[in-house]
Amino acid sequence: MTRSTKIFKYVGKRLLQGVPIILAIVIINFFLLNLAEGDAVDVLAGEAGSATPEYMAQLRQKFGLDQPLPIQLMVYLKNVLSLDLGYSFRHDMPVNELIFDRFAATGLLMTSTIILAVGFGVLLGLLAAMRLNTWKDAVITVFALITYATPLFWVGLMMIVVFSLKLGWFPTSGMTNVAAFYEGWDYVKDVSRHLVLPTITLSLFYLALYTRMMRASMLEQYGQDYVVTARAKGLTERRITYVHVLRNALLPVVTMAGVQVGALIGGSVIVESVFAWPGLGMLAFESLFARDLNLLLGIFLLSSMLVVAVNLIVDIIYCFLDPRIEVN
Amino acid sequence: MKQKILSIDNLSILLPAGADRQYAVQHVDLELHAGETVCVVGESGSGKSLTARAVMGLLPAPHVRVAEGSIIFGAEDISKVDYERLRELRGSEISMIFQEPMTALNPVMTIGNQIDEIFRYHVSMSAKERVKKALSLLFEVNLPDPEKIIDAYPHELSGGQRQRSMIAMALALGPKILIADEPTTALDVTTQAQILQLIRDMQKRLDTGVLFITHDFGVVADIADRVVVMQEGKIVETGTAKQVLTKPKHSYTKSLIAAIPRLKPRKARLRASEVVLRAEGVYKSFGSGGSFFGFGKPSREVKAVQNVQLELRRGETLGVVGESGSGKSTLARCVIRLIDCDQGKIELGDVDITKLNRNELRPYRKRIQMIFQDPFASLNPRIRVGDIISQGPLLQGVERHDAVNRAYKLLDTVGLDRRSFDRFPHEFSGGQRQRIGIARALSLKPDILVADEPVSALDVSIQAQILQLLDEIRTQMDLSMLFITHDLRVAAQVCDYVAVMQHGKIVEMGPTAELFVAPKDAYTKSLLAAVPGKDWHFSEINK
Amino acid sequence: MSDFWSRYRRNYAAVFGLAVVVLILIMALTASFLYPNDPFRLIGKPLSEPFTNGFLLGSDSLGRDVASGIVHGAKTSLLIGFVATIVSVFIGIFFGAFAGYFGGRVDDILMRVTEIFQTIPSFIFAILLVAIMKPSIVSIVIAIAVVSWPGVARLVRGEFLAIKNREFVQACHTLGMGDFRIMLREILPNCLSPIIVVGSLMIATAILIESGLAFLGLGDPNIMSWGFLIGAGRTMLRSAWWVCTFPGVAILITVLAINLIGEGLNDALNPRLKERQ
Amino acid sequence: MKKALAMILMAGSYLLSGFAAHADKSGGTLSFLVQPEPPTLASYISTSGPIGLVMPKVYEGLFDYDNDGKMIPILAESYNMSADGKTVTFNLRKGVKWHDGKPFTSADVKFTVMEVLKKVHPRGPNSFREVTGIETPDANTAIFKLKKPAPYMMRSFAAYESPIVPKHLLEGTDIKSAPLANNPVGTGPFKFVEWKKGQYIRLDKNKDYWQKGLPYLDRIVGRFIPDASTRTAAMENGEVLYAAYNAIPNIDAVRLKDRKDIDVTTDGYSMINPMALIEFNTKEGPFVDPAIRRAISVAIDRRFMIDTIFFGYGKPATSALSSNFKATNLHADMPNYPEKGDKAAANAMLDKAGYKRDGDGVRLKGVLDLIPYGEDWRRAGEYLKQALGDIGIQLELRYEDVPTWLKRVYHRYDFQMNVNYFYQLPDPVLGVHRHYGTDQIRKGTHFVNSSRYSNPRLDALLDSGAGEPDAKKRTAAYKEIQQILADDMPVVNLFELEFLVVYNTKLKGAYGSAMGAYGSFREAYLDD
Repeated sequence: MTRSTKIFKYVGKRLLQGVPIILAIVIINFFLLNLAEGDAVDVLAGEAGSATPEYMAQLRQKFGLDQPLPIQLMVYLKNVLSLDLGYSFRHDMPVNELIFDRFAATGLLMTSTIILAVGFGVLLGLLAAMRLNTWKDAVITVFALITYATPLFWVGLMMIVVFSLKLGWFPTSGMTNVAAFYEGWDYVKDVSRHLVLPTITLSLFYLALYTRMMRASMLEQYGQDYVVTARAKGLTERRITYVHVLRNALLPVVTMAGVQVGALIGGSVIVESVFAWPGLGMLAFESLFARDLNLLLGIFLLSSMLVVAVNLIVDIIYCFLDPRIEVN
Repeated sequence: MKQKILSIDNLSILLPAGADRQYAVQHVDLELHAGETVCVVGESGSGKSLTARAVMGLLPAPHVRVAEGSIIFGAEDISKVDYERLRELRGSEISMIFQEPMTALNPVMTIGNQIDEIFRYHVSMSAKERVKKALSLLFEVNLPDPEKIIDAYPHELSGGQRQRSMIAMALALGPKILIADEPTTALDVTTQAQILQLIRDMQKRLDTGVLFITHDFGVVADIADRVVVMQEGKIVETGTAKQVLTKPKHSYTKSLIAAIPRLKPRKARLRASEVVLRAEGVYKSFGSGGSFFGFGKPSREVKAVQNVQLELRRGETLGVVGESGSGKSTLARCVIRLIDCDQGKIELGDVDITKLNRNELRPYRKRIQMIFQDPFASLNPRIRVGDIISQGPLLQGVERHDAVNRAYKLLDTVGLDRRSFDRFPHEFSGGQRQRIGIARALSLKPDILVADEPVSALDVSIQAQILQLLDEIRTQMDLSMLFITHDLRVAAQVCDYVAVMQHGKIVEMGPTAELFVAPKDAYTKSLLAAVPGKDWHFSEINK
Repeated sequence: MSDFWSRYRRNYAAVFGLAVVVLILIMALTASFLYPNDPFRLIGKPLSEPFTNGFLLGSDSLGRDVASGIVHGAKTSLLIGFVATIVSVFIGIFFGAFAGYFGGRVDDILMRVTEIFQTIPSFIFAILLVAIMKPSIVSIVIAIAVVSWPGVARLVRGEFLAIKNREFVQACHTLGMGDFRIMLREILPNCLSPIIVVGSLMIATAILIESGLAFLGLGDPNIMSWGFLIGAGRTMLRSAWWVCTFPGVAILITVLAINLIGEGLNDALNPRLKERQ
Repeated sequence: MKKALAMILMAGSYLLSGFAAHADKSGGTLSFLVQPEPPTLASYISTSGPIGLVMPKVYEGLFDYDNDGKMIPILAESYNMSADGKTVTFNLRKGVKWHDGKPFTSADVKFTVMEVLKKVHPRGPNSFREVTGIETPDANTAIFKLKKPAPYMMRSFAAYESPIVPKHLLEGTDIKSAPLANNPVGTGPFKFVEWKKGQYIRLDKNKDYWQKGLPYLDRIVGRFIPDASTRTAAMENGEVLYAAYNAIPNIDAVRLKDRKDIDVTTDGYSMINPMALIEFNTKEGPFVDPAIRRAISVAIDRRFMIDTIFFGYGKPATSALSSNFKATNLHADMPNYPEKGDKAAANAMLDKAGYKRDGDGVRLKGVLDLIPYGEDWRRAGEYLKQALGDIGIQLELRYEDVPTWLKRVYHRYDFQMNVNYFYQLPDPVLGVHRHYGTDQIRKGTHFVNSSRYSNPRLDALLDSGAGEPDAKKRTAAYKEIQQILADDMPVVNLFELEFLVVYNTKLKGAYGSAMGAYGSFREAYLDD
């Protein structure tokens, strides 16, 4: 079997393995949510001001909330199998539609965050490891520790105060300039400007993790025998660091990045809240308190799928980075 | 004598504060001439490796450094040249190969790239030329199919192939000096012989001076022109190979040579008729590769043990000899039921223990015990020695008081102080730990000991002591022993009967004396032929 | 032990971290002496700035002493961090030990369960749990534990996988030792070091999660904690910075200190890493 | 009646003359805060606050009300009420078109009131309960037939309360799930363009608006920003220009007020009359005895709560009714509502009622539920816990999420004491009666009589108060109502909330309506 067909089969197998996990997540959350008191109708009626029990019963019937739980679950799962995530009670529209937009926003924030966090984390970790026990190492280490330990929302709000209010460099919140409604290239620029602060805020935390990890990983790799060999071969320290050590040191960081994706989707709730970034985290948060079961399940489903997919991608990247790992 | 290329004068290497001694190496003088092989011999901790590294300027700075003395190469003192010059010398004028080629090679770079780097950083050649040169190098070190190997990653090669690649790398620019730091220790005996041959060949062709670090006098006998013996950082004896091997002057050298197991089979004792252990038609294979939710068949299968039969009689030592991967350890673990064999019978007396479940097995456990290879991994670092020894009897229902007494007696038996009882394993040396392991195995008063490479992790002098101890115990307690080893010399010394394994099968079995003198199987013959130092007749001092 | 301490002591930052945590612990334990009043008491002028009206760190919108809240809240926050960590470490050890030791089908099933919990976006799941169980200190601890254990399980599984094939474990088998005894007495003590290191960091993470939950309004309304102060002060961060900032700083310092301790433990318990360089 | 009509017309002409002067004010985008994001845009089904912020710009009512409570003709040009008050004739504006181009007619009004508001609107069934039918002799006349006179009905024609919706898009569909909910088509000054979930709702100028020259603004964008501090920052940064219903926390509003470009007003809430209060479970639990409830009312320092939690915005309650009903002579000050609280008196009341303190000074223990609508209510709960602790009532706070809380209070009645706030709306019949009437003990219905307080005398008074055309008698009835409620205290009113509007001074003309933020903004413009 060639490597590519192997990878193909591997991807298929992994995706297949993901299915029961995702189903389990959906089912667990389905029952958890049903353990919670009140349902979407209560919230809708509560918000509407007042509604009669008869009206609420009608709504429940319409949403299928009057059915026994196992039947509700079966109906939901049946729909999911046909790629239909059902209907959001609260938003009165199909979950698929509702999630699609938000997914793009989340994807954007996640991607930029990962790139920034991993990129700078690797860079800083590398620098710290190369300048071990110098002031640069100390500064980087302290920086990493502090950004890791500072509560996210505080960082976010301070970012807004400094970069939006005092310096006026970036908008405070949102994803687009709602006064302008830019199109084309301007739209891209507009979104990028809005993306900067949330990305920095969210990535600071992960940046710290990657920096510390990269530093430790570099140090560990510097102690390996092959580094001695490389020195014995008369290679320059540059070559040893950038070619030999770096690639090996990246491996655990890549693994970590994969593991973090799940946390990232959840962890973005706070950043989305602070920066009014229209992502899935905030939507999940709202739909939980609105008992919008279908929507929340849809988000869990989608983000779990995302995690499975990203983990898979990371593993495949890993395979290419590390020839020792065989795809199976 | 040819031109002198390296001269180490009065070299001392300082260890960091807090180490067990101040100097790793003290007042070492050493010379190396073109085309000559100098072996530096010593046990672990003798400072031989650091000496070699100092020549490359590869001491683990900043803690370990040259305190005084000089290392003159050509007209320069390597211990004083600047970094850039040192880098130029490394790989081009002085090269090095290491003990463990797997870790010494970068796991994520192809062999070709790792060879290519040397050219790129030392000479200017076009990419095409470099590839051509690399291919020819791989060819020169007798690697099959260089075109394939040049694109291979280290893990795709066998141990021997990796070491050949390392040699190709080291000799790429025809260095004046090759430093070989235990280059064959991690290899099987037949591969070792081949690698030694290769080093000799290349040396002859390139007229390289080889500084060969080893602990094995057999290897010394095979390869050395001159020998330097080190003990605790100091040179205790130098001389030509012949001198040192036949007429050692220093007592340490003498004791080292005396400790070397001879490839001279022991005299067979009278074979008892009682069979204490019988294996019949044992099969064991391992699956690897994932399977969906643990269902379905594993994707690959390794047949570790195939149709093995053997018989162990009361009071005898049956050796199982083979190279790594031959299945000898798997067989040992099947016999003691650490793993379940797929098929076949293992009879302890007249009971087939493969059929017993865990509870039924428990009473039989005490009849067969095991001694392990790695004295560091075989003792739980968190448990006191006394508990390690007494927990077996306790588990088997012996009263605590009796178990403790038994443990104290066993400490006496294996030659350890009774105060050891309350200590933790890390306070002991390798040899002492192996004694603790033996005491643990004996604590249940077994009939049979399975010893899995019990001495291969030990220095040669300790090795001799442990073999001695095992022999004594065997006689004292009338034990039968299944002795697993890769080292034919050890087998020759301790076994009454030997079985040779290859690819999971026993290819030949017979009394030691017969099998070593007149091997029938081709594989056995090749194994015997590869034993280092076999042609050398060591002086029989102290014997 | 003395060996451990001498290695730990070499890392000054870790010693500093330990000192800070000890200080915070002392502060938490002596809270009732330092500030005998219930931290919820409305004792002065609302929104006093730090160092005014007798408030060291200012007062909040109802006139409660922020300093008193921080001192009293330290107890809760540390307790949440500690208990949540203990719980998740226990769950993690349970899953990891069985999966790693028995392997095969057991491993498969336990690891699938672990994967499920790793795949769920953890913070949202924590929010869900707290919301369903109603915000209280118990539900917060449970939620944090439920989302944190998979990491421990994987770690423990890895350790068990590695150690179960060590020769000393095999020796125990040949002595006829039972599985549970081997797991508990022979293997577990040998993987405590990484668990302790990871656990120490989890305490820090748990404190951060608690503050995050509080920020989203999911704190226990009856118990003073740093998260409570943050929840109470978050909407006024722009006008009364001290209400939210000081508890934030308290969290920062604590998490930082615990991290330093974690690194110190790592160096001291897994010495091989540090010695290399 | 003629007089009223004339006045309306006068007001109209006044407005018209004003428009011409402002012709150069057109253009610009107004972005304002909508907090939280609305669930749907069906203002004919839900009176949810955020829907109210957006939809009156798209749907219109028959009338609007100015800050003095006078009616401004919108879709109705005028009305005529028969002498017995049982027939109300509305003359509808001609030439009005729905945003999809279809003409607006009396059929739409009939359909809206009879099929939509009376059936699916939360408050419509109450507002229009006396309406038995609507006759539509021609396209521009709608005649409401009433069973009894309903003076309060005339106060519920604003777009927020009673939006007129297009018959042609709803008829024949299930109104509750009609697609109109998310794609509204109205007659208002702004057209619905787009709703980016999680970001904004965009409304663009209706170029064919029936009032020529209006609206001024090209576009209105409602933005959703979940975090309060960020909302403040966006306001400071000029990214949003208008924030109502405390989208900007009071503490920040007080600070922002000092800025030149930002101002704060409490106008625009007179139709809402929000009242903060504590509901008690009068059937079971520790607060069954009215004496305790009275003591609690006496013990609370209302001024402190207003000053610390709402930064001075609010008025201490002095009876069950909002002081805004003084205008209609319905409000009367009552005992047991001390502004600053009187703990000694409260203690004495409890002593007298026989509630002894135990060793820890605790008379009784209870659980206080808090309305899960923001931090302010937590602070209120924390204050109450401390204050009532001083009179020996030990409270535990319970803060649950919205659905749990609604279930607990309005379905299971599994509560003892609950902090809440109610809109008393422009007339007690609309906003207050639901809290006390025996017929309002409606298990499963939200924001009604969850105390399960039932008093036949009160029921009779409420009934007469609702239908009483005579102002004096009505005043008397409500005085007795307030007296009974001050004695029994099924609900302890705390204070009248004063919601704030924080706005950028650039924005002008957004305050002509009593509906405030729930108004149409058709006259709003930006003065750069």
